[in-house]
Amino acid sequence: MTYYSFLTAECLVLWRRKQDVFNALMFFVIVIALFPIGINSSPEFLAPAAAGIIWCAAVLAILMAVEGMFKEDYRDGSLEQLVVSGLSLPLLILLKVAAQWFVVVLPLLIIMPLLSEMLYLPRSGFWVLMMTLLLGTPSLFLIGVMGAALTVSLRQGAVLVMLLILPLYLPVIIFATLAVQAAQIGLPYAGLLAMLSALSLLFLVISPFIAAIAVKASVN
Amino acid sequence: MTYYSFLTAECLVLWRRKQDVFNALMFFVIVIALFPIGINSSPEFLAPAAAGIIWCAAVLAILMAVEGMFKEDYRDGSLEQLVVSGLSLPLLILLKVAAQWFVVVLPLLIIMPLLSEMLYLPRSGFWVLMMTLLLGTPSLFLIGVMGAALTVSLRQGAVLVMLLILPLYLPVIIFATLAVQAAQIGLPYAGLLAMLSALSLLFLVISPFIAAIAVKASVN
Amino acid sequence: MQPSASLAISDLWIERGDRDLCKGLAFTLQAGEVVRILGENGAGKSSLLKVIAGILSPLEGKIVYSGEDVTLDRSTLQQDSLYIGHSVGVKGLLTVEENIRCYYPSIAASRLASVLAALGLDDQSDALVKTLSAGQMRRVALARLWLSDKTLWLLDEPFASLDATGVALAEEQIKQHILSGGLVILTTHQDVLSFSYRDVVLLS
Amino acid sequence: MQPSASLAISDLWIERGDRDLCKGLAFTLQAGEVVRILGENGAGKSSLLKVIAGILSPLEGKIVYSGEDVTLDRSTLQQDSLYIGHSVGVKGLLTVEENIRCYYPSIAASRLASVLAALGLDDQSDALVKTLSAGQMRRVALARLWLSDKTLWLLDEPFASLDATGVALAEEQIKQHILSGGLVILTTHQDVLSFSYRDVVLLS
Amino acid sequence: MAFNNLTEFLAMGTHGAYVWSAYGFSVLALIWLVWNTLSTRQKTRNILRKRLLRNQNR
Amino acid sequence: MNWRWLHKLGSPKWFFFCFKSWALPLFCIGCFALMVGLIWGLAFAPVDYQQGNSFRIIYIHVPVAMLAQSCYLALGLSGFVFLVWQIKIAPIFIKAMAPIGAVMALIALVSGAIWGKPTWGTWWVWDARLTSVLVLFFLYMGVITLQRALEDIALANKAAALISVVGLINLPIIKYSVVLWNTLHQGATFTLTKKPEMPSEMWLPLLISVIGLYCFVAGLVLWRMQSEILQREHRASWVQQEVMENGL
Ligand code: HEM
Ligand SMILES: Nc1ncnc2c1ncn2[C@@H]1O[C@H](COP(=O)(O)OP(=O)(O)OP(=O)(O)O)[C@@H](O)[C@H]1O
Ligand SMILES: Nc1ncnc2c1ncn2[C@@H]1O[C@H](COP(=O)(O)OP(=O)(O)OP(=O)(O)O)[C@@H](O)[C@H]1O
Ligand SMILES: [Mg+2]
Ligand SMILES: [Mg+2]
Repeated sequence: MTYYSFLTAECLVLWRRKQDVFNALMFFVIVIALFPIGINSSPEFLAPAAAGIIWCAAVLAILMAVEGMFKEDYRDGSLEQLVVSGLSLPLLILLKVAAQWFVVVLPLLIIMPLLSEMLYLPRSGFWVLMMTLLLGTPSLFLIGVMGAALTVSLRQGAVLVMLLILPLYLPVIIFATLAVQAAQIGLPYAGLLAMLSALSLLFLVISPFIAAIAVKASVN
Repeated sequence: MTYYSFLTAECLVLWRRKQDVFNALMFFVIVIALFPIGINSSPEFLAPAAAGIIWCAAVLAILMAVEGMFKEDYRDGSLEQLVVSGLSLPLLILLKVAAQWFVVVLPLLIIMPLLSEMLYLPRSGFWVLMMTLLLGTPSLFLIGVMGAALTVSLRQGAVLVMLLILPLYLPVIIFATLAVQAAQIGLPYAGLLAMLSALSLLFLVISPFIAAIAVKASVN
Repeated sequence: MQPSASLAISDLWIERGDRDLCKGLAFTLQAGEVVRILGENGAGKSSLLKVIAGILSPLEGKIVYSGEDVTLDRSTLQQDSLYIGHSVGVKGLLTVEENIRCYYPSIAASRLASVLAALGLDDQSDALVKTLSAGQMRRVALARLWLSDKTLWLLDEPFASLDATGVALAEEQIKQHILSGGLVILTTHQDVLSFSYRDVVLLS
Repeated sequence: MQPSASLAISDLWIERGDRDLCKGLAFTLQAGEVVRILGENGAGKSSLLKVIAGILSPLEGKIVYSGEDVTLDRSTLQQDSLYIGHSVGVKGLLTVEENIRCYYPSIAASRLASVLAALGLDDQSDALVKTLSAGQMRRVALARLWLSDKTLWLLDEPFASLDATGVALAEEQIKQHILSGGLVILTTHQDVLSFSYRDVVLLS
Repeated sequence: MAFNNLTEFLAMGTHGAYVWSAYGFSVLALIWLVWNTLSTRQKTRNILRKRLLRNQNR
Repeated sequence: MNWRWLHKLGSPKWFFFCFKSWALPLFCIGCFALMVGLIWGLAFAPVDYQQGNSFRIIYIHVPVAMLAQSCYLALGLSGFVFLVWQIKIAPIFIKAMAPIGAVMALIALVSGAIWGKPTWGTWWVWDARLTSVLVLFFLYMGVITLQRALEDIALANKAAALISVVGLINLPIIKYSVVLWNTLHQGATFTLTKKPEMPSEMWLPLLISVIGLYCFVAGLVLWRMQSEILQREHRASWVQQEVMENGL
């Protein structure tokens, strides 16, 4: 096994599971639709809340996607094989996260213009929202992968993952929504975006290692 | 195997997983905390949105609980054994759903006063919210179990079914949140509650059978 | 346990994915007989057992159990049969004892203890099954052979991952069963069985 | 493939749950040798293989591979070994070919085809592995034996659910491997193996 | 003493319910913590003793 | 610098015997001081002229809130110590401390919420301080579940230490973000009441109960660590001797 063949196989599996990705997307759209439908559909209500709604829905969709990331690999023994492959486990995990990130976030970004229109997100906020998603979601994935790795060997671990990682998600969500809101009312938001990037970098450095340790603990 | 011993075993497994139930509860609370933090924490925003938020989180928690309901049984062959047990498969599934419902929804109802307080849900809406949860969540479980049964072995066609299941949740959510909002502003809500009950009854009748068919299709 | 039961299968045709299996298969089984299904990997042995157990439906063919045609509705056969497949149907999160009690709720404690002792699981009756070794897990599943009152046994590689003692135990149990008039259909890649049996060969 | 590799294990002590396994076990393995781990169900064979593969850590003991002490860090051993456990490590959602390509990305198509033909999987190379029979799935995992360039093979019941042809094929492959100076540790409950081997007995 | 009699003490002005429920919960939680600690301690010792005896017999 | 003393302190056996006799006295002193502080505060401290008698909740609320934060600090620090020096006692400390911290955070939340009703007219506001205590509680739960989830002790140690440290790094980030979030738009609708010019009859019982709670927690932690040490070192002969000789 090489890093490249691992990545190829990952992508293939993701492709075979495209319906899951599609479902995550549907879920995302439905959560977002819930607000105008269930609460209030007036622009005055939606416009200021739009970024927050989109981010909450994105967080949930990402959680669903990340949570089961290692489950199948654990069951069929592929995870064991990764551990004994002699390749760097953190790097393998990073590759896996990257693949997953592409598959989940890209479609999300693509339908974003639609959704932001539906929620009356002002133009001024749109590009900042896209930026926050680009810069912020990597940390969501990187944090999530730690939780997923810790719970592979546990049945019904999905919930546990979320318990473990949602507290760590809060700063990301807060910085992101603050940035969009700041942009909407014309305040500077560059600092907040920088904070988001810093968080992503921080977790880029530490989370593969933590996840690798967790995976090793789980496969025995 | 008898119906009773099956139920006992189910309950035992759930008991072994009590940590998971607790985690599900924590998850529920965290998701609810996500919204005020991510969107807006003022009472003016939260009070009217409270029912929607709580229902959204409940749907998620239930989705998590239901989604993997048969996974473990499928893997270890228990599901096959149910099929060949000579007992009525729909009834077995119903028992399983009922056990799961108790374990997930009861704790949820217990912490509801706390959460509704955190979201500034007015007193007038609280008991209606509880009613909607009691009457509405069974249909969520019953709908979910069909999806879970169909996707146990990830057979082809799962796409279509998942797409059917997710939208089926929407009416339940809408009726429930409408009922609470109606109660908050003093409108009659009995009709909406009746709708919820009707939905639950409808699915009580059909979903065990569909789920049984799906299970049979999946175990081969 | 039903006296003098019999199973007759004729003109079978099973379809799995896009493969045709067991085409034209026919055999009968009388009380006190063992049939070993023989075939290469992928010949359709497991599929055949699943069809008989009622987990799959055949495309064509007839399955007659004790004179009753059960091709379309296998439930009378299921009432009277015991199926153990590749995945053995024990739950990892229950203990050994709880797993057995799930299938036999009203079994007396002494009987259970003696079966567990026979299987060499007595000091692990309170261990969660997921912490057992592969062979021990198989033994838990096979405990049902000791306790069953069903006539027709459908066993898919019952000796897999058992050690020699375990195989001997299970074989002994099967012998007992056929002596008392039971019917057994099993698959195994093992050569030597210590009881008399008939082979049904599946071509692939 | 490393020439004249060797493995030496001494004073082992593995703890699983609250059970002590393999206490005081010691054995060595030279190039061209096969060790069969023998023991009852639950004796700790799988645990031993996992310890050697670096999936578990021993409580005590020393593992020396080709002169290097790898007890604390098994990574050099992992570079040079092939482990196939009870769960075989093939992905149900990938096809046979994709599964193999995952482990051996740069393998030539003709080589792959010949291996699949040898394993009798040639007409199913595009089938998703989850639709295969138990024995066929095992064969997919064993394809790694044909393609591997690793020295130390750790095989946990490699012949499980294989038919006679399959067993012969796998045995042939193991024979080849030890002829060219490989090391093999395997567990099996099968009696007759067609190559010469040494037994290491685990008491339980 | 800030209160004249027991009833007044229990009533805490108009805030009796708040004060006493806060204290009640806190004290219960602390007691649970102590109970949990001590019972774990006891259980550990019992388990260890049992394991020790079993291994000695072997 | 000589680190020998640290490793010596970090050896479970040494730690066990060194602090064996400390737990009970600390616990008793803690209980006593807590009782004195609470009863004094409840019955004898003068009434606050603004809040009335509801202010008496302060005597449980503030000590507990302080402990909730100190405990996490200790958790993170010992995680750090474990990662850097591989001190064996550190993960044991984390395992013993996390549930205590969680309970402290929970009590802080509940007593604060109850206090909020008469003073602010609501049980809960999404105020920066309150929210970060809520998050703190979740972080504790995370560490606890993590410790439980992993069965391999060596790796559970490392992972729990890492997560504690991650949490420690993250805690100021959370706090900062929450403050930023809450003050940018909404403005603090409610602020915690400024510390009043307390007479000493008011703050003395508070001080006593704070000190009492620290001792109380120290005693509990030592007990829990002792159980954990015995469990982990169960193969050592000193443990077997200890278990056979001293029943409890
Ligand atoms: C759930 C709600 C609450 C939470 C989570 C909470 C949390 C905290 C925290 C973390 C501290 C800091 C302790 C320290 O380190 O000094 C604190 C102190 C304090 N809290 Fe609360 N609190 C809550 C509600 C309240 C309420 C309703 C009041 C009264 C109106 C209150 C009054 C105080 C006072 C007077 C202090 C001491 C302030 C100081 O010494 O700086 N708290 N609380
Ligand atoms: N995950 C686990 N947790 C706790 N104990 C375990 C675990 N896995 C195995 N054990 C125990 O370790 C012992 C040895 O298990 P192992 O799987 O190594 O046996 P084995 O020799 O491979 O047996 P088999 O022939 O049945 O495969 C068993 O008694 C089992 O109870
Ligand atoms: N779920 C499935 N979907 C599609 N095809 C399947 C499925 N399961 C099995 N098959 C196909 O049916 C054939 C027979 O499978 P079966 O499991 O019955 O074989 P078997 O005789 O039991 O083999 P083994 O000795 O390996 O257990 C195989 O060729 C396999 O490809
Ligand atoms: Mg088969
Ligand atoms: Mg084994």
